[in-house]
Amino acid sequence: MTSITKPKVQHPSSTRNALGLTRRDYEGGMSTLCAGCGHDSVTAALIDAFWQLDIEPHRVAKLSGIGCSSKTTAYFINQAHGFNAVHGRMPAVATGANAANRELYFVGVSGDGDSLSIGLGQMCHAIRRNVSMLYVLENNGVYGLTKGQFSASADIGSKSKKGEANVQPPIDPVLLALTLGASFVARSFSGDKAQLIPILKAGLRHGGFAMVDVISPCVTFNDHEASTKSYLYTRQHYHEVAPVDFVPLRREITATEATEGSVRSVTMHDGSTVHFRMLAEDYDPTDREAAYHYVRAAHQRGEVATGLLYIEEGAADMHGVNGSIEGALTGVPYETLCPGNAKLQELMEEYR
Amino acid sequence: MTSITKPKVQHPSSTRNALGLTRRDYEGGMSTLCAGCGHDSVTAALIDAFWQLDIEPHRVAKLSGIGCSSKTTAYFINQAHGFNAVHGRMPAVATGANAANRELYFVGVSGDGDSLSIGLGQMCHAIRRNVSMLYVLENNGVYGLTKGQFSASADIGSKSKKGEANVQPPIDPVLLALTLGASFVARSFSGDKAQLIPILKAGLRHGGFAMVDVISPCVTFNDHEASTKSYLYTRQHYHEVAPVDFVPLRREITATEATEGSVRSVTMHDGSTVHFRMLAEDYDPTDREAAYHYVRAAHQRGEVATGLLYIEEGAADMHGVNGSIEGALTGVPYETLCPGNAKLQELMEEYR
Amino acid sequence: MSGINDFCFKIGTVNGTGSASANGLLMQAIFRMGIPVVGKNVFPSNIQGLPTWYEIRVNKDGYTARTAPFDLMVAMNTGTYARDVAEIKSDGYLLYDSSWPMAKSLLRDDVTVIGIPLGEMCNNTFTGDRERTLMKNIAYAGALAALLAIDMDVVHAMLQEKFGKKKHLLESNYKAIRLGFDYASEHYDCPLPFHLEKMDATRDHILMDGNTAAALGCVYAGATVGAWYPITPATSLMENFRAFCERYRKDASGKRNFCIVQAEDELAAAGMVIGAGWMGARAFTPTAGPGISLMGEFVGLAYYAEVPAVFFDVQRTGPSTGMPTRTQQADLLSTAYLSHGDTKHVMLFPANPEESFTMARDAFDLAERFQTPVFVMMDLDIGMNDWMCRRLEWDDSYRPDRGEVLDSAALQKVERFFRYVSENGDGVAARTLPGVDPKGSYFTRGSGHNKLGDYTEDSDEYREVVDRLVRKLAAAAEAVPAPEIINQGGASAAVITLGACRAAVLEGLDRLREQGVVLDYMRVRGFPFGAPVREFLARHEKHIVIEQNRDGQLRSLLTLETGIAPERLLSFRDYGGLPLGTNQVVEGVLGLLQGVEVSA
Amino acid sequence: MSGINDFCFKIGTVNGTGSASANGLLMQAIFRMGIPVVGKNVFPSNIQGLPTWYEIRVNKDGYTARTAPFDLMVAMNTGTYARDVAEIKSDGYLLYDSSWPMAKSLLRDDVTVIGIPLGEMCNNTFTGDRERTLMKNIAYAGALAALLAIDMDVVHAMLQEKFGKKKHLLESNYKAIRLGFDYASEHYDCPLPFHLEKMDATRDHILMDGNTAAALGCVYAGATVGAWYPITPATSLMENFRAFCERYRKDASGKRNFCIVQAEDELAAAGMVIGAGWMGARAFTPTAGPGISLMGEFVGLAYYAEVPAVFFDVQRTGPSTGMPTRTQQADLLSTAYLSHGDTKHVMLFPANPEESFTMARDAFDLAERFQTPVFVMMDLDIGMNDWMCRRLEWDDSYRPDRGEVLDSAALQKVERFFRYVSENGDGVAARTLPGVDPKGSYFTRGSGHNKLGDYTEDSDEYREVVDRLVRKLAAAAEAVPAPEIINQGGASAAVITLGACRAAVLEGLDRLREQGVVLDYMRVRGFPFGAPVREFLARHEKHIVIEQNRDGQLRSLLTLETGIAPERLLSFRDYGGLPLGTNQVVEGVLGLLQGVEVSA
Ligand SMILES: Cc1ncc(C[n+]2csc(CCOP(=O)(O)OP(=O)(O)O)c2C)c(N)n1
Ligand SMILES: Cc1ncc(C[n+]2csc(CCOP(=O)(O)OP(=O)(O)O)c2C)c(N)n1
Ligand code: SF4
Ligand code: SF4
Ligand SMILES: [Mg+2]
Ligand SMILES: [Mg+2]
Repeated sequence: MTSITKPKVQHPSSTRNALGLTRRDYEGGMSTLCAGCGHDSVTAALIDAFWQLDIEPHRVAKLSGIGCSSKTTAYFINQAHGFNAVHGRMPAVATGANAANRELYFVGVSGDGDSLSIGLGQMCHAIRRNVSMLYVLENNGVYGLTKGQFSASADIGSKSKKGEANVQPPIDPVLLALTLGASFVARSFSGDKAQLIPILKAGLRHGGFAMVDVISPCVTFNDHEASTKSYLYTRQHYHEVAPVDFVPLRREITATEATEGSVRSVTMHDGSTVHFRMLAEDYDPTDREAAYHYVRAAHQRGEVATGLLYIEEGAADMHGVNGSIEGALTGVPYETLCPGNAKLQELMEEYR
Repeated sequence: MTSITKPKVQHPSSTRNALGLTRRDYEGGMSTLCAGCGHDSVTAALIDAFWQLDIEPHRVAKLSGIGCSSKTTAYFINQAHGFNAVHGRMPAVATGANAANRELYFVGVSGDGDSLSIGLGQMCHAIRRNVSMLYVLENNGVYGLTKGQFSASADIGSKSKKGEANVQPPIDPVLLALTLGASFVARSFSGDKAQLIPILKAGLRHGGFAMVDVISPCVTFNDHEASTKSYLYTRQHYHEVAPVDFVPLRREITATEATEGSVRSVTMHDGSTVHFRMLAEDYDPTDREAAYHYVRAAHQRGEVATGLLYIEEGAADMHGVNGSIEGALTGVPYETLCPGNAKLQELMEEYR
Repeated sequence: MSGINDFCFKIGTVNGTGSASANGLLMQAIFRMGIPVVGKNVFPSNIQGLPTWYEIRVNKDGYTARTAPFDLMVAMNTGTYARDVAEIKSDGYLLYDSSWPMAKSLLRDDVTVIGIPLGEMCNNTFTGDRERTLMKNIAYAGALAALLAIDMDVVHAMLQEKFGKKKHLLESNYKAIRLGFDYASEHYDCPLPFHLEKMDATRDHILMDGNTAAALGCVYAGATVGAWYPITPATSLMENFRAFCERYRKDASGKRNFCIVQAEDELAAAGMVIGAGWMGARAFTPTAGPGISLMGEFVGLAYYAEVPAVFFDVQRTGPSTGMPTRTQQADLLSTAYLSHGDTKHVMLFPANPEESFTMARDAFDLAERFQTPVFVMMDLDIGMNDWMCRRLEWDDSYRPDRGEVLDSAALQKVERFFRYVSENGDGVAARTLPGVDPKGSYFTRGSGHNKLGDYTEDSDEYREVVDRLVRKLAAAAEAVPAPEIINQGGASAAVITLGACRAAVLEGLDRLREQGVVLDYMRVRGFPFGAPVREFLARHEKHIVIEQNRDGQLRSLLTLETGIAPERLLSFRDYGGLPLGTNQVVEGVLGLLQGVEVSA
Repeated sequence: MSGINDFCFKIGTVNGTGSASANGLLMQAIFRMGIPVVGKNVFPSNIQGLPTWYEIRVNKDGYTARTAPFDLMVAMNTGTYARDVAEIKSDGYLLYDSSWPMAKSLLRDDVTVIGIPLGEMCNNTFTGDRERTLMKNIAYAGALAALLAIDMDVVHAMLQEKFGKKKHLLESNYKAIRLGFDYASEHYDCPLPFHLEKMDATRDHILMDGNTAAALGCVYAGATVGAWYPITPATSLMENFRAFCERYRKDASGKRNFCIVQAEDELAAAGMVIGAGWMGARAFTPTAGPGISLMGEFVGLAYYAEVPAVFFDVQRTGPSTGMPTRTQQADLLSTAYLSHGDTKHVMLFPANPEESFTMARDAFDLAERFQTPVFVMMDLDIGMNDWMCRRLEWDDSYRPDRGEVLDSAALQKVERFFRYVSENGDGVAARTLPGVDPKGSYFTRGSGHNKLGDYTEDSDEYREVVDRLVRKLAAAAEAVPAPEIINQGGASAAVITLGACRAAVLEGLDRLREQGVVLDYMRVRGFPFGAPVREFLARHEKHIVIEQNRDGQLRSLLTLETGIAPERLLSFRDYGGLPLGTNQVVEGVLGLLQGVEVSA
């Protein structure tokens, strides 16, 4: 059957952002995921984030691999170009796309199978290159689309629907990213929009690779009692490190935002700011060591540390390292790119 | 030209191990590496380790990928089966070989290109599976065989022979292994046999994946002033955490060994022991957190922390997790493996 | 045409609503009534909420190919009403859920409409969304039982077997069946003109899919190491292997006589199989097209380093991700010469679950005898659909063909062991296994080597080894399963096919014969092609190659490997992703025979 | 036969000892004397200490193919004396280092031995191991200068250019050259019967390797994104691209108008190129066979999702790792149909550096025009050896063919944009670029899609798209570079070849003509094959396909794609890993023509 496209009933009431667009303008095709799938909530949060940041829909490039999670790039921002790559290889496609046109907003959506098994090498190297993109890892501990095999992020003891217990240590994308020198590392929960949206917004504005690990339960294959990636488990063991407020450049900070709890602010490369309200006292989101240690400690207490765990602005992204021109390479006219025949003839002298 | 095989002049004088074999019996084909290549020293250390442990040469399986480092499996233990796989994919071949016959000693030799670029995903997953093998990563910061491109372990600021400076953060296999839950993590230097040999011996006796990162300078492409993987640099910034003595089961510990400095002993799964003489006071090689932070701290001081950095005995290896029989699967007679036609006919009833 | 024990019907539902079990129930009931039956599951690449179909064909003569259009359509999915209705034969029947007013799109004056308020009845009878949805499926099964005269005792017996322990479930299922059965009986005159009557034609048969059969083949062939990465439609092959091993492969103390590794990707899975094969274990990996593409480099290594390895390619519709839940035979050409450099690989082409079982065994024997990768080329239709086939049999006198492997005793006899020296004509060089004997040690590499096993960059030494590989593959050509050939009195034209096309092609040839068109038949079962294939080609002027891909890949392989003049190979290709239908074959062949002289 | 400006000699040394620069010096000096010359570097897959050879052929008529045996052998490597001596023509000469007593293996009574105490002289003249080893090479160059009458002024001028700034080095080189020159002049009557005499035949030529030329082609074609993973023999292609970009692609502020990514492996490199191509950049990746095998899955994606991408396959000897520093044309068949499912890819076959330059440009034009992967099939001989070729020229009026790309203006004209709808006969569907216009947005996927760009699992919608791809590739067949054809009066037999074989085949045909064997000639330059190839095949009864692989892969492609009767394609294959030699061609052709009727 051909894909179902959703009737676009415009709510006259619906509020508009700075571009005069409503949230609806950031929606996509109708989801074909299971009712209640965590991934749909992440999609909704992404829609809010883009809408709130007043990003022009067609200036967004959506990329993904293969999996239920990877399908979701078709479910937001119809007016953006999308690319469903092959399984686990989205980071490479995103890297090449970003190399060609750095001016767009890049969002990559992946799953734990897509990113931590077949795609592990590519994800790690995209982190190392600090490719400027928001990388959303919709983490459910299983291979949803192939019906529930354990993924590399399944916790020890976590039971499959068939009742088998996982026996291998999980790969934690957050610890991995911190170890690999990622410049932006966060974790959240598909069920917590209030926390997730600001994190996604911060990630979109971050001038490098923004790793956002989102616990996103698979209601069909991994939402039962014994699963550590279930709604129940996550809610119970959920531990927020630092609630964050993302403040885009053009909005000045309102008193309220600034004064709640003890506030720590980080300025993004584009001048906008992120505020952290510290719950865990003396948590420093700019200290990689501390972040790493904190996450591990939480894990040992059986807790899932969430929030914007680490951020380092100003680290050179791939283009910074390459010393690229400011604009998109796709924007450079051919005449500028071709040295011309005169130069060629000079060069020929060197080959005699 | 066909490969050069070395004349086997037997030194009558040369001492013999418990099997009555001399060190010569553990040698291989003549090296075709550059004179002075660090990899040759690692090969020599491996020969000593196997010889000292009285391991039957033909009970060893040597595997490697592609690279100068990977060539070295041909340069030790002629009487062992060797397998030069394809670039970066040795961990998978070793995993399958070990699955089939767990009774052999497995040693994998790889390079930083082989392991941290093309092979990163496979190495990480071999660690996660805790495949029982000694994994020697001959780390020189460059792609030697393809003439000196930077590898993913090149430090920032490290200069290539052509003078270009590396600008990307390095991947440290030691930190990576610790993060991924490796059960044995060590680092050494090709120039320090005294430290390297006992570590290799401990790795061979370890009942799981033993990651040994060996700084092994490439004299041709990466041994100049500005390189952080050069002999000079390594010697100057060398910092040993915990010198180790490996004591095979059948030798009882001599007083001297046990009493030098403050000693900490760890018993290997086969009953033999490793002794650490603590230089860095209160360094605990069984504390993963501590090890991680120690290595990072050293790195920030511009030091290279070496020694047996972390060890955890008793963690189930791949077969433990699988619940395999004790012996080699290749040893099970076909008659045991085939259920026979009677069983098949019973089974057929279930498909009606 | 349609009549007693000879008709087909189709059920359209939404996936993830539990219709699968209802459809399985129907199919199995018919089978237990002793009537030949086959089911084709046409499902989406998705977990819940998209259209899915199940086609059941009943045929007293045992024809099991797919045949649209249908005598009866059960349209449970409003989203696909229109297209479902379009697939009904004229004078056929439509069953729909009349709980809600009937959609315009359903009206077709040459079709009899049977409305049954399934939803309404279930809502009144059951509580809770879940049960209501599930039971709606059982209810239409009940209605069909009445309309098609399915033996209710058989149905009840099956429900007993299935839910015996779970009292509550048993009751609801009984109820639901009854709801549909009674309503249909009361409101329509049952059974329909075409319906079922008990036979005794399935006694020696089973209902099984090819992935299950192949998994059994691996267990019986003595495979001990399985490496895989999940992918539709190959996943259930390894899942079945695991299940069978848990049952048959544990020793007294519960220890496992097997090791299954869920790899991080297909490259790794291939490497693991090669590592295990090098050690002397029988190892395999099941995958689909995308996996095969990823394994290219490793397959070249196994070919050149001569390591046994078995691959199952359960083919799906390509290229790229393509349609993962649709069938095709489109990996033939790229697999035959997979990997850079000069290579050629052994392929086996099972036609059904039965052959998936036997060819799994053959694959291991060939891989070890010729020390080379072997590909069992299945497809989604064979692998994931339940086929009616003869009970599987195992010859207990079978012993694995391990090829030439020198043990310590044998090594004592030779002065020195050289890995790549071959005495005999088939180009096979004896190997040794790691850990067995110091004298047997050698170095395995994908880089240039001479017959002694040493590294080389010498032209002559290099050529000597790769030339032997050519001889080896030529010998393998004569060792692969011989083609299935049916001679119908030396017709000057013949049909050539492979794999799952068999069912439709054989039925098609019978139909054509009735129309006076008599054609010989050959189904290739292995690659490279051996003498019997060449001889068959020599005997016929024209051949029609029937296969399921866009580019005529089997035809290409025949052209390349047998040297037959291309114009003697006509081509009929079906590549829409559905199992091949008999009508397609008949029309396709007639179309191509226009102008071709066919003497019988 | 051999004589003035017509001879060949070979130098055998140990790699990593600096002989490369000495050999380059010799070759360039001859070139600057205006004499046609070519050099072939036969080196090991290793960094230091293994045997390596350099072959130089001088030919006044401009024949540049390899021709063993040799008139003169410079045997500097004791390890390979025996085999080196064996390669000398009878009545040929041997130059060796007489510092040490001469090895028995050197004696051959039909060869004149020239002993020069190179080591001894250098040890006495220079200090330090390094300088002594290096200068030994320059010294034999000096000796050859005397023996072959190389113009010393030319040599001195070259040393000036090279070491002008480095006084010390300049002096030692002068000294070393003199050592060899003087010793030879004093002890042997120089020059030898065959030697050099100034000509004026290289004025319009250059010495360049194909990787350099291809890199230049990428710069001039406007490529901005390069992704790669190092691999012999492709590495220098990207290294040259970087060097040229550093020179020609920086803006005033020193910012780079290009982005080169050293990927983590070839899978990633392919993905990056596809990502960049999707964005509208001209992107490419250079690799060799193992890389191509790893890119299989991604290439299938680019084919089906219709994304432009350019791949350079600098072929080396396979299969698997094979012989990385030897040449072959053995990736043809596996690349033509790379990836699972039905696929076919455009390939270009440059014959030399000149065509590597122009075809790099063509590759980008074709990739963008047909929105599909394009493979430039080079090989180690073309890519890494210095060829004498005409100065490269660039037509400044050239503008990239970007194919059908709709910008905002164009989009305003259409009511709605659908990605995979094609109006025109060539099957190409207009595309849009991300970020340009909201109206142009579409979804790119490797999974089933219909012509609107929507996801589909519908047979007809699926077929509609893949059928168009067939038309598209058929159109591409007529757009690839036309074959090079030489008709010698409608001979009934012809030779067909490709790539680097050109040099040896053309020379071979001239030789054969002298012997009265007149054959037509066609060199295919692109795949799929277009009308001109078919017409040529139609004009000849028999064809001899000359190629460098074991299995006759070009012959296979011709059989598959043109439908020619296989028996009309005879096959000559050379696959030892060295550049094709003229003698091989002549003997090969004569052998095959036994019994074949050749009318002129
Ligand atoms: C090369 C390849 N191998 C295997 C598959 C089959 N496959 C599709 S999705 C998937 C795993 C998806 O898991 P995850 O990334 O966690 O996504 P989820 O469905 O859980 O959201 C697999 C194995 C494929 N499409 N391609
Ligand atoms: C698939 C593939 N890609 C690329 C290569 C080329 N290659 C051979 S070795 C090597 C890198 C070796 O680097 P490393 O592993 O660090 O070994 P070293 O030589 O430095 O010891 C590369 C890129 C290859 N052999 N195979
Ligand atoms: S299977 Fe799991 S991951 Fe996939 S859509 Fe359903 S709930 Fe979500
Ligand atoms: S190139 Fe470097 S790594 Fe390779 S052999 Fe030489 S010194 Fe060792
Ligand atoms: Mg998942
Ligand atoms: Mg290295």
